[in-house]
Amino acid sequence: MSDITADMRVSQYKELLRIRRTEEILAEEYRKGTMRTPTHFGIGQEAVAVGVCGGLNLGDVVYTHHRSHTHYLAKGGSPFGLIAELLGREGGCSRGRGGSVHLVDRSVGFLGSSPVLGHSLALATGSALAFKMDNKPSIAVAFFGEGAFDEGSAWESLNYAATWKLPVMFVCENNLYATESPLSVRQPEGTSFCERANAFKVKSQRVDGNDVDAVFGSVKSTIDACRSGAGPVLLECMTYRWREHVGPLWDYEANRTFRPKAELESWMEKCPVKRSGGKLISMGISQQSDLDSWRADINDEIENILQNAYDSPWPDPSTLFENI
Amino acid sequence: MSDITADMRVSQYKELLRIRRTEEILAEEYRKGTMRTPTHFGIGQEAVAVGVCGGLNLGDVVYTHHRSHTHYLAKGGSPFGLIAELLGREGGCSRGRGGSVHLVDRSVGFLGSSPVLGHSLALATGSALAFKMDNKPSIAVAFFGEGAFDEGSAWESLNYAATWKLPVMFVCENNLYATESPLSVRQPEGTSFCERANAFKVKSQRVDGNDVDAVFGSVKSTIDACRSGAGPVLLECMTYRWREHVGPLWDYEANRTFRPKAELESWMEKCPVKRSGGKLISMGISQQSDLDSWRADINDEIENILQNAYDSPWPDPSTLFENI
Amino acid sequence: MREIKYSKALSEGMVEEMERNKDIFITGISVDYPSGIFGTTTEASKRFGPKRVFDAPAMENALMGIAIGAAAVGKRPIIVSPRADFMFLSFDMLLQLAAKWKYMFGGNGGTVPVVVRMIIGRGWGQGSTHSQSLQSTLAHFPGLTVVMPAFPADAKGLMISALRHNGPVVILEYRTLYDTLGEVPEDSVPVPLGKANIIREGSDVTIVATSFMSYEALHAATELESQGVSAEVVDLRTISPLDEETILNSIKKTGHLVVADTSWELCGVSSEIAALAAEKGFNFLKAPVRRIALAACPAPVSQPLEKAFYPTAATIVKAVMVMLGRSAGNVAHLDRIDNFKGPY
Amino acid sequence: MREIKYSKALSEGMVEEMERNKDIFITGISVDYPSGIFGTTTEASKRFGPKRVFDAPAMENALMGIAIGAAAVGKRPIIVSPRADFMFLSFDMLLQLAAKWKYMFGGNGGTVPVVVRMIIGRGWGQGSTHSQSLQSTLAHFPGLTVVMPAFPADAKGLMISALRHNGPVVILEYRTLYDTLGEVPEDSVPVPLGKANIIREGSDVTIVATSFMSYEALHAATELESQGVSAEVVDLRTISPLDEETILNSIKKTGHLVVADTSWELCGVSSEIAALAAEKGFNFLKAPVRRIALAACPAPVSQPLEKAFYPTAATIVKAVMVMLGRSAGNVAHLDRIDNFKGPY
Ligand SMILES: Cc1ncc(C[n+]2csc(CCOP(=O)(O)OP(=O)(O)O)c2C)c(N)n1
Ligand SMILES: Cc1ncc(C[n+]2csc(CCOP(=O)(O)OP(=O)(O)O)c2C)c(N)n1
Ligand SMILES: [Mg+2]
Ligand SMILES: [Mg+2]
Repeated sequence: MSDITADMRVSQYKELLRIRRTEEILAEEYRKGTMRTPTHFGIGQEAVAVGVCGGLNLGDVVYTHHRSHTHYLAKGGSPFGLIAELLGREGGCSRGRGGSVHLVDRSVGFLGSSPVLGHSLALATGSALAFKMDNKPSIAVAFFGEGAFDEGSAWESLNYAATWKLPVMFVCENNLYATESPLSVRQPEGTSFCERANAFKVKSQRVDGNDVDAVFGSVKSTIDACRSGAGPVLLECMTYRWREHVGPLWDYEANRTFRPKAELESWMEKCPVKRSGGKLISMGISQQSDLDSWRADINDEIENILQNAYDSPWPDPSTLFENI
Repeated sequence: MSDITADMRVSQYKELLRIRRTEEILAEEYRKGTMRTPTHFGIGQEAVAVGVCGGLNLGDVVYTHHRSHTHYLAKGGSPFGLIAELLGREGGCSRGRGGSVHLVDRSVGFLGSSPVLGHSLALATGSALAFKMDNKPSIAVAFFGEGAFDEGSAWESLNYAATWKLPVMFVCENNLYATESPLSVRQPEGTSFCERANAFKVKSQRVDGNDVDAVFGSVKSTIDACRSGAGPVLLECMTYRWREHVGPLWDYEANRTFRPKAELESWMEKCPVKRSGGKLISMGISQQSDLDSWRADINDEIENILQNAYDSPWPDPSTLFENI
Repeated sequence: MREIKYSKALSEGMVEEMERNKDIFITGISVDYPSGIFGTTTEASKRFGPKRVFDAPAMENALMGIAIGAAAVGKRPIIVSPRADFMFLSFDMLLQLAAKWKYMFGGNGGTVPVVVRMIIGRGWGQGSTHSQSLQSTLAHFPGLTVVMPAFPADAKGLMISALRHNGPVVILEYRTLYDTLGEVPEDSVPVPLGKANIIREGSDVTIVATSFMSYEALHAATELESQGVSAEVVDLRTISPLDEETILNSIKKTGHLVVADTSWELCGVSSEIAALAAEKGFNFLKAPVRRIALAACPAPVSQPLEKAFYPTAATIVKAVMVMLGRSAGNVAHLDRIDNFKGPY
Repeated sequence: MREIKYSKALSEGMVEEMERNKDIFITGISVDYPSGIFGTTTEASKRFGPKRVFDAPAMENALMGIAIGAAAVGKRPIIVSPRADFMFLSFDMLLQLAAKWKYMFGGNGGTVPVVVRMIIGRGWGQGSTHSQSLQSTLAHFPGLTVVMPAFPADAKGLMISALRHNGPVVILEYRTLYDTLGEVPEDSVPVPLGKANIIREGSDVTIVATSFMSYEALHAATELESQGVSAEVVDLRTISPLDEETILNSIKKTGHLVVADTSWELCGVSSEIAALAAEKGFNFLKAPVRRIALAACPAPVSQPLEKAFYPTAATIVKAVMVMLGRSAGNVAHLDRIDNFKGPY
């Protein structure tokens, strides 16, 4: 990990913080009812997006699932585009047609989110097939939750990618639950997704998904081979979702009991933003006052964008039939 | 294997021979064009059906795929019902509505064939779920080709069966090809289906699918545990199809070159019928003359049924709308 | 009669049949959550426990086959999908096995009485992949019974019939209906499959509607009455098999037909009813029929677009008035306040 | 003009476009076999090799998503399914991603120009799970273009248009058509998407037909002529978007409409065209319309049942004669000799 410079560490932290704060501000705003689109916050899981996207080139492409804001922002998607989209405005990244679960920003290689489990894996595999056919040095990345592994199509994609040795990275955010269903009702005891992937001849690594260094390191250690034809890779990133499955609430606000409070708290201790910031301080790269001032800047920036997004016009109903 | 009596050996051989001769006679008849239904012969693969069904109880149920005659007959399905079905007659097991790929004989626990890859695995898993819910001591068996493992639904079924520890046996007839596609264009190099199944927490065994003893032994060694709640089992039976994928022709008759002649010939040397008969002789249980006379009896019996099946009436068009 | 919610009516139908028939069980994503599919499975879950009401992984493809395999040996599974759209993944098993089972085995394979509940329709900006109404698609395939209860009594009664039917039945439930109230018998009274229901009598025009559009049609009929037009409203209830007789009798009476469906027009239910009129009710018709369906595009998320996308009572009123050669005037007051709340 | 087979015409369309556009590739089960999907992919395979024409495992679900993902970065995949029925497994990706892509990203996600070829229809006792015609199902969903070439010239021309179109296109090919002959331009002449074709002019009745039923309709028209009835035959060619104008103009001329489709009636194309007439052509109609479709049951295998199941030219002739208030007489001579050969 010695190849991470202090500057990189700082920008990773800022990125984590920016994404965290964007979602936190949106989660508050969501309570007002002005964002009429089912929204899945990735709060608590930011290190996966930042660690992975930090290892990608601009020519690399990303697909993701319903919990997509973190990946969109980390890949460089326009924050205004995201927020205006949640507000259903013409200025949204999908011009208000898509909502939270259908985001896109092609200018930065964020090729789309789709909320149907399994889609991101197949899409990324397809783009990787195209890259390979054209001898392009690009990689396609699929972000998804461990719930997608319940779907057969995920295994079809892995099998295909491995058969053709495609340059695709499957990045699983294993947050232990699909909606409110724990792994135990969905997989046999003792299941290891990495073991499964290995049996499908997809190289795999399990990493601490709340440690941006670890995720970034994992990407760095596998991406070159993947890019140059060694075949697909699975990164299983262990992480945890802080809020409810869809919507802004904390478990206690909605009287949710499907997971123990202590479990949530122990994962919140492993907050990826705090850990990254803590390292900056402990390594002597930054001081708490730096962190505080970045935070203030970021807050201002996002609040600003939010206000601008509200000012974006509504789509004109006469455009209903555009782009079919 | 010492628990196989001489009588059992004899009846296993007769069963292999009966199924072989039934299909061979049908394959000849098929050339006349009187069986207007896409038909997949299992000639060369009989030991799997006979070995597995020999280990089942009457209360156990079987589902299978398009290449289904061997399983239907081995489970005890009516030969007249099969032949009349191929001829499209009212006396067919599916009253002429189903054809070769939609066979059924509930009286013997043969609950159906379906020619869509993956179906048999899900169906058997579902029946096993029902058995478990009702504490019935029955097992459900899914026969399928290794091509079904290309389908995601197969992995969904394995995952589900293992999660709930269902009494289901997945019996894969790995005959190296799906239609004319070899394994190499469908799976990554070095793939082991048993390894995959293990990663899905399904216990697995790879067996010589052309050796009825081996298959039977495999079933015997796993079925009791499976029946009593230890969870699903995969038997990967290595075998080989002698004729074309669909239809009665030999490779040379259709100028097919997708597989080497030497490969076919080497598998024909491992003919499951011949091996079983040879053992009877070498073990001193039977003599060649016994084998010959059984063969003659079986031939007569099948020719007889064939003629009767031709006499079965055609379905009356006025019954078109029955049983929707 | 007492009034209960649509969600409670569905729950009662299931619970009462589950009491009668121990072979019924419920599975699907989240059926055992406290939220219990808009509260429809909570009581069953409480009463029958995890052996008969249990969660499933997101594996729509095999799960449908598993339900069919269970049904083939005597079970009556209820499969629930929180969004019908996910059931595209089940189409192979549903249409290739469940819909064909009885026929393709010539009756010798028995039947596979699976009940599939799918949630459809508008909600909280669901968007294109989370809102589709699949009745037209499913009804096209012989072998499936497809029902769309609009009112609590039908929700309970059709559920009971579905759970007693000897074959697969799909029940499509429109998301915004769960909280609606209506009179529902306390007893287990089945509503027959394949029978439409005249929910309002009238003489000038027939409005055939499905599911949520039946509410809009009633709403429209009230407005039309105030404008001097007597509308008969036929709630289709079952899409397949179609109750041709009830529809044709109504057209015979009114001579005018408007069809309002929750799916798209092209090869949709609205076209089907219009075609029926053109083929078997032609001589009754005094004017061209009118189809009212979703706008011919995927569902957008943004509110002003959603408003243009989904037809309402106002759409129906306008169509009727134009058909009768009159002007509809201002119908903006017909728009309901959309009080469906997210986050899902 | 030279005559070539339907299969050769499809092949030419693909090969010529593949020469023009190096981003086109073909994949799917068995596309690189010597048999080459009724010979339609053999030439492409020979000419462009395994880099652009390659086999795929049976993984219909993910494969469609893979094609879409390839299209999203500039490729134009052609996905071939040897039986449309298997594509139920692709419906999720096809209908949730391909059909919605352009719209749900507000145009900012570009387009995903995937061409999906599906083989449909009758053959050698295919039975219920191997013979279905999916046009009605697919056309219901906005965002997909659905075409059904019946004649070699359209096979080539629509293939060319599909491969130049900026969005997903499904091409449904009726199994028994591959060996039919017809005049086909040597040049790459696109046939426009969304345009029906009047393949025979007439004045007494309009027969709107799809795919193989267009042959039967022509056959019927010849017979009708000999009985003094002048039939106009409209080959629909594109199911979605529908060419309403051509159909309505023909109905305007003849006042009588028969629709003959290869899929089922309920929520099917035959209903769609009948509904169009009832809504927008009502004042032209002099008699009730008639829908001709598959019998309302799954496809049986046995020959006498198959014969009752599939409509033919004779069905059309009878429908027309009844519509015109005349007797059809004996039409048994219209039955073609079914010379399709197995084993598949
Ligand atoms: C095919 C399909 N089935 C069901 C759903 C409903 N659904 C939405 S999110 C979700 C849970 C997903 O869990 P996971 O993949 O682990 O992602 P997470 O929400 O935990 O980030 C489910 C089941 C879906 N979106 N798609
Ligand atoms: C879902 C699906 N896709 C494609 C097919 C077409 N198909 C019929 S048989 C076959 C090959 C099957 O190979 P395998 O499962 O190994 O069985 P085998 O024929 O070798 O016995 C294929 C691809 C099908 N039946 N179902
Ligand atoms: Mg998860
Ligand atoms: Mg095989």
